[in-house]
Amino acid sequence: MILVWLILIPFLGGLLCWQAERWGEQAPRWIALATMLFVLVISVVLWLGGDFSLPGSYESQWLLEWRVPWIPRFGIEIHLAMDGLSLILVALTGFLGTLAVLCSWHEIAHRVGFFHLNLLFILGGVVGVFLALDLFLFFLFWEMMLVPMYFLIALWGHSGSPGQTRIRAATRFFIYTQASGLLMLVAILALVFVHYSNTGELSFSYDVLRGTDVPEPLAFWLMLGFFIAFAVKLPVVPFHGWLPDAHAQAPTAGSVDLAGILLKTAAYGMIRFALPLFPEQSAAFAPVAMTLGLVGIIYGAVLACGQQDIKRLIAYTSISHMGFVLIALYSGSELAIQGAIILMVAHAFSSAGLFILSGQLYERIHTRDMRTMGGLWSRIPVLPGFTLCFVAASLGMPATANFVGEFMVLFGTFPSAPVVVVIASVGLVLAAIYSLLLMQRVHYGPEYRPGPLKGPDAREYGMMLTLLVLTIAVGLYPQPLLDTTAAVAAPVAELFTDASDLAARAGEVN
Amino acid sequence: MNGIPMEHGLILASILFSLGLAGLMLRRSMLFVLMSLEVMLNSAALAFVVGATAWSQPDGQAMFLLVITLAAAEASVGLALMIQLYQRYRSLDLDAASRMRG
Amino acid sequence: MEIAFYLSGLVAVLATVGVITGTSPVHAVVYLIVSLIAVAMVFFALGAPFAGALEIIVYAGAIMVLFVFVVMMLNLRPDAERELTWTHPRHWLGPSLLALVLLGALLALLRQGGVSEVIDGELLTARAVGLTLFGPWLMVVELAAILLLAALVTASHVGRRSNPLNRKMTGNRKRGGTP
Amino acid sequence: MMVTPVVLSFLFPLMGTLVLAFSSGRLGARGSSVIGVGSVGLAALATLWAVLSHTGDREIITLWTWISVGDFQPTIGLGVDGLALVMMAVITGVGFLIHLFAAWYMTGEAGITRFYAWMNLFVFSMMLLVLGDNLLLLFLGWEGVGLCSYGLIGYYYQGLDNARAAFKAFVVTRIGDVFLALGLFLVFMELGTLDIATVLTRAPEFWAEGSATANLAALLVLGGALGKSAQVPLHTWLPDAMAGPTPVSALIHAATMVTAGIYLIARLNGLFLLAPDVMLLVGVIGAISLLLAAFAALAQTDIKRVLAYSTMSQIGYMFLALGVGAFDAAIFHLVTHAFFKALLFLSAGAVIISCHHEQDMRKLGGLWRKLPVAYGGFIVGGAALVALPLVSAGFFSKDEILWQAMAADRNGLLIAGLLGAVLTGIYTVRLVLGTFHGEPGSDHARHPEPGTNLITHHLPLVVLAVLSTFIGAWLYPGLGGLFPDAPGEAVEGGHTLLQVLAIGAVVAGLALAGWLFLMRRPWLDDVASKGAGASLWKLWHHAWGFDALFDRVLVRPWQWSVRMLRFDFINLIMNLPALIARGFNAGLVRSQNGRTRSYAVVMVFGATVILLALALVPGGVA
Repeated sequence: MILVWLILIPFLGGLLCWQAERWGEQAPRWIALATMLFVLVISVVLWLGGDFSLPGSYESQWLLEWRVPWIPRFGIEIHLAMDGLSLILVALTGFLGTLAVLCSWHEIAHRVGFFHLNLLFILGGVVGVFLALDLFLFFLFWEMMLVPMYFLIALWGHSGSPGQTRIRAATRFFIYTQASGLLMLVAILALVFVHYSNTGELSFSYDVLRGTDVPEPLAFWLMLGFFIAFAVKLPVVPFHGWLPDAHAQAPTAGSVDLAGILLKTAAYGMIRFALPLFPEQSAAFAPVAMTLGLVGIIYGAVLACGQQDIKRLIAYTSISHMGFVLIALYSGSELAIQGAIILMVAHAFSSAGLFILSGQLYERIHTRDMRTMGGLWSRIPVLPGFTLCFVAASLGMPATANFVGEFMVLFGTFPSAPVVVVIASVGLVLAAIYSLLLMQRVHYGPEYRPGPLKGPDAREYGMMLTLLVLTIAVGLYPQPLLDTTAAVAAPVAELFTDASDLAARAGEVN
Repeated sequence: MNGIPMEHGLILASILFSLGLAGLMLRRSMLFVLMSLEVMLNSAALAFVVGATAWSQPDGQAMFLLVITLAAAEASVGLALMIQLYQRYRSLDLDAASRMRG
Repeated sequence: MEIAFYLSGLVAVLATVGVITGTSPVHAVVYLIVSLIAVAMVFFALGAPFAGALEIIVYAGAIMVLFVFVVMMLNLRPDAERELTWTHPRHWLGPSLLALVLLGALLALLRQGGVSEVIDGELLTARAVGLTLFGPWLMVVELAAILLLAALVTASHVGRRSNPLNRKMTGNRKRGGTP
Repeated sequence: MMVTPVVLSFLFPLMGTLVLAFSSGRLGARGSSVIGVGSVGLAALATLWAVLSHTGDREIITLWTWISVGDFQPTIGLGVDGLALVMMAVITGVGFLIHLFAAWYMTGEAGITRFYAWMNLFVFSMMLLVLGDNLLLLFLGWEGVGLCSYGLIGYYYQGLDNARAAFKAFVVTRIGDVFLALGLFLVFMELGTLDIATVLTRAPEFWAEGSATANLAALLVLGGALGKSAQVPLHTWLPDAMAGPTPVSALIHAATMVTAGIYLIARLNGLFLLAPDVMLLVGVIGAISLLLAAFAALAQTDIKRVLAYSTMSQIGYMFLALGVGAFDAAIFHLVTHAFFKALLFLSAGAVIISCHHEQDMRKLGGLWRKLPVAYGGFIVGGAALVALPLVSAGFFSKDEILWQAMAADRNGLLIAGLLGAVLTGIYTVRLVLGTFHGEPGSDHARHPEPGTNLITHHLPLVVLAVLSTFIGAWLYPGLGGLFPDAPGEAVEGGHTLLQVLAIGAVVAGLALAGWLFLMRRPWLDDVASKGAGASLWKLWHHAWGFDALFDRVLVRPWQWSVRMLRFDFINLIMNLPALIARGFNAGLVRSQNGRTRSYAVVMVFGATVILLALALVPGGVA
């Protein structure tokens, strides 16, 4: 029952904030903060309470499960389930949601209630995505995330250059994800109908659909449908066009959410749906996916160096980081998948940090153009120090979570794809280049405009400190995270091993 | 002569129909368009009656009666519209009233 | 009886051609009346006196009179010059070809179809028609009545001389609802 | 976590950094320098305690398992053995003296807290690097050191070229780090572990000597070492790294960071013994860097750049020693080099501060009477650098290296070493004469303000001077036991012949330099200013043009591609559907021309087509 509450709380909180606007501007903020903290507390309590033994043990692999028939005619049921991976990601959503509310405390002035409604609806949708197990329900939450994000960018964003208005960016974001969502819907329906034709039983449930044997050519296309839907959100290079625009024009809270959690829903989707539903095809598709990941790393890095807008630069770095995740997911090694999960969490922290910092910079110097920044180290007291730490994290400095994630990915993928790892390590050098470029252009160098600026207040300092402490903590002692997701990564890795020997056996047979 | 084969009747109806259709497309003045419309309706009615008498079924003629009522209703509305067209554009040329452009 | 059928058929076709190619509206209307009467003759030739009578009374009598009224009311001068400019083949070639193709298609369909009955002139009495009309077809007759009512309302409203829409449109020029 | 001296030794600098970093301005200049120097001092004491309580065999202290997934179990473990303790002694000992001197050097500078925070973080990372018994933990220290060198080189961040030098240093060393990372991946894949001890035991079992994987692994580790120790291919960052304050150059670019590469190869000697031709490559690279740097040092005008190239050359010697298998000799030279090069850098720092940040030799001169302590430091340091026989520490360690090279009958390397010794003599004499003798080149040099503070100025220089003499060499405990026996043991005779040769080279170098710079100075100047001489001088001045080469081959194409790709062309592909839609729209709009008759025609056309279809399709009507 807690799972339902986990999803309902953000939605109810959102409505409450919306109405609370009548009692003054501060009320929605406090309610939103309370809601997100509540979600965070619940997930942490669940985490401490739950034990994450391997699925081999007696009870099923889900820590918590809640199943109620919803549309019996089509076999659709509200089937929510939580295991190690979804628990961590829900906790991450709660945490980043709290951060998003905190960092937009002064930034959002007009229509505060409606802003928090949208924000909490996004978070509710995301929690739904992480918990939904019924394919139809998953798709419902997948689409539900988009609309409030569209409003967030369109109404509260700040327009970039005249050509690139925020409405255009929001629309581009919406069309990209909506079109790819459609592809996934087609794939889901096709899967269901194939299952129906095989067994005569109409059902959308995850476990049942995992068992359907789909005729070979069709299965590849279905897998592709799922992959493209998640590739657009991840973002993988050819489909990445929306991310920089969305980030450049989104308000800070929007960017934190977007980078922190929405990208992770795609990776989660791949681990939960794309790989297990079509193991053989995914194994066959792995080389292509890995090349896309590599292109993502290199291309993202090269473009990141060329950017003038600080948020666009950070957006492109996210593309580069997510390239690593893509490689890990398709490498089929348990170590790499665990690394990918850690990298997802680490990237959430470091990119959220960088976005919050760029938001704070925007509040002080009212621009995101790096050409008009420089020598801020002496002008702002503490912020540059934090920026340096998060820049170190984003370039994968050891003792930060990014390093643990990236190196576990590379260690895990090396045996199965050494050439991929060699090229990906070139990405490490490029990561150093764009991260230090960010630091160089913003904080070092001659002062563009003199005059001291005010330092961070308690709220900002607290946010930055917690993020930094978490990054270092996961960097030095990631074991708690690893234990919780061990039960998830092992079966996904085996998918590829038995898929490959399945393919091998199939190869001998015919 | 042992009666009129049915095809001839229907052929006559078809000829009248296509003539009406041609008129509909050719003429620019709304009056002529309405009139060719009447001719087409009439040819349809003719086909009904030919069918009725060929199979000696009274339904055909009943249908004929309905066709006529339809023709009457349509003619009256058409003419009313024509009057409005005339008042609006001072001429009956249909192309004048082309404000619904894409 | 066959001669009457073929003769009146021919007259009907010629009259219709006259309607289409006529330049002055009055001539066209008269041609149309002739064509309708010719068709009535065909009905009589086929042995459907009730249909023929109806055709003359309702079709030729009522509808065509309506046309004549409107033509007279709008006292349309034959816009000859516009029709003349319009004789350039480019205008009428396309649609007439299309009509011919349609005719060809209809005829081809007829030839395929298994219509082989022959009309040998026995009459179809009005009584039988009346019985069917008020028998199984009662509902249809009611509907036809409603249709006529609707047409009546529309025609009276749209055709009204001092149309409120119109007054607003021409309000600034001069009061009064002359057409 | 057991509070053993070893753990304390690297916790103190960490505490120092945290206190300084989070003080953010509350600590004044004095407060932060006290904490900065104090923490490294305590670390030095803890190391001393650790050295005294060391029982000889390798002791592992595991703090906690860092990551454990399947068989990937790297731990945060500290391996304490002779080598680690020697390195720790050098880092904390020399480090402490440098921190002390920095207190004097940095008086009046803004942001001392930030300086000491970075310096302490550097010492902490270096200690982790040296103590790490797990390759991943070593890598953690390895990258931490890179980050600190970035922070410290870019200390004067206002100047754009300082920041650019820091950026260059980090990126070039990062390239080396990537090679090391690939080495790690290979080692883990092949041997299944990252723990150094188990790697050294399993390597011979799994890999045959000279096998492809052994060579590849050794090569990758060498790549990492080259990056950090600034050897030939990845050395361009060291001269530019002089943009940082001089104590930084002393600590990072003389004593500790650049020696990390040597420590790594010495630690993984088992790996290199399995790949003999990679070992030879190490020697050859050492020789090449040795000569290249020596020639480059001849044509430098900035004191610190001369010392930078001299560092590169001395590290070339150490690589040469590693190449011939004399790991103990390499570490010995590493230790003595740390002492005398730190002394040289700090003396140079004293000169620079006294002459108001004047670093150009041509503008200095005639200072030997006014800055006696600095002059003394230069003389003793120079002697050790040149390896003045019997007196200086350099003689013992360099002679050992040359002897090992001769014993392993690598004559090519031996000749390079001897030539290097001659060149070292020449550029050292040029440096000392140019800086201290002759006429003062500028008014800064005419009336310098010598450092007077006894503790922070004189003490470090004097202590280092003492260490640079034979006492330093005597202090070094032989680490023979830890390493496989060097080639020297097997050969008896020939040592004295080698010593004669070495001394001859040194004396020849000094004599030649003295004759050139004292007697024939005008002749030398005009040769170096005309035709062939000038171009040679320019070539050496730019260190054989490596920088320009890398700039044209790597940096410029990269910048060009960044400019080209700024306009995200892959994104255009995704605009295709939009363009297609717009095309259709333009086409269809024309069909809506508003004329009813054309609509009628279209309708009839549709009807006819359907009718034709019905008519022509056989049996359509039936």
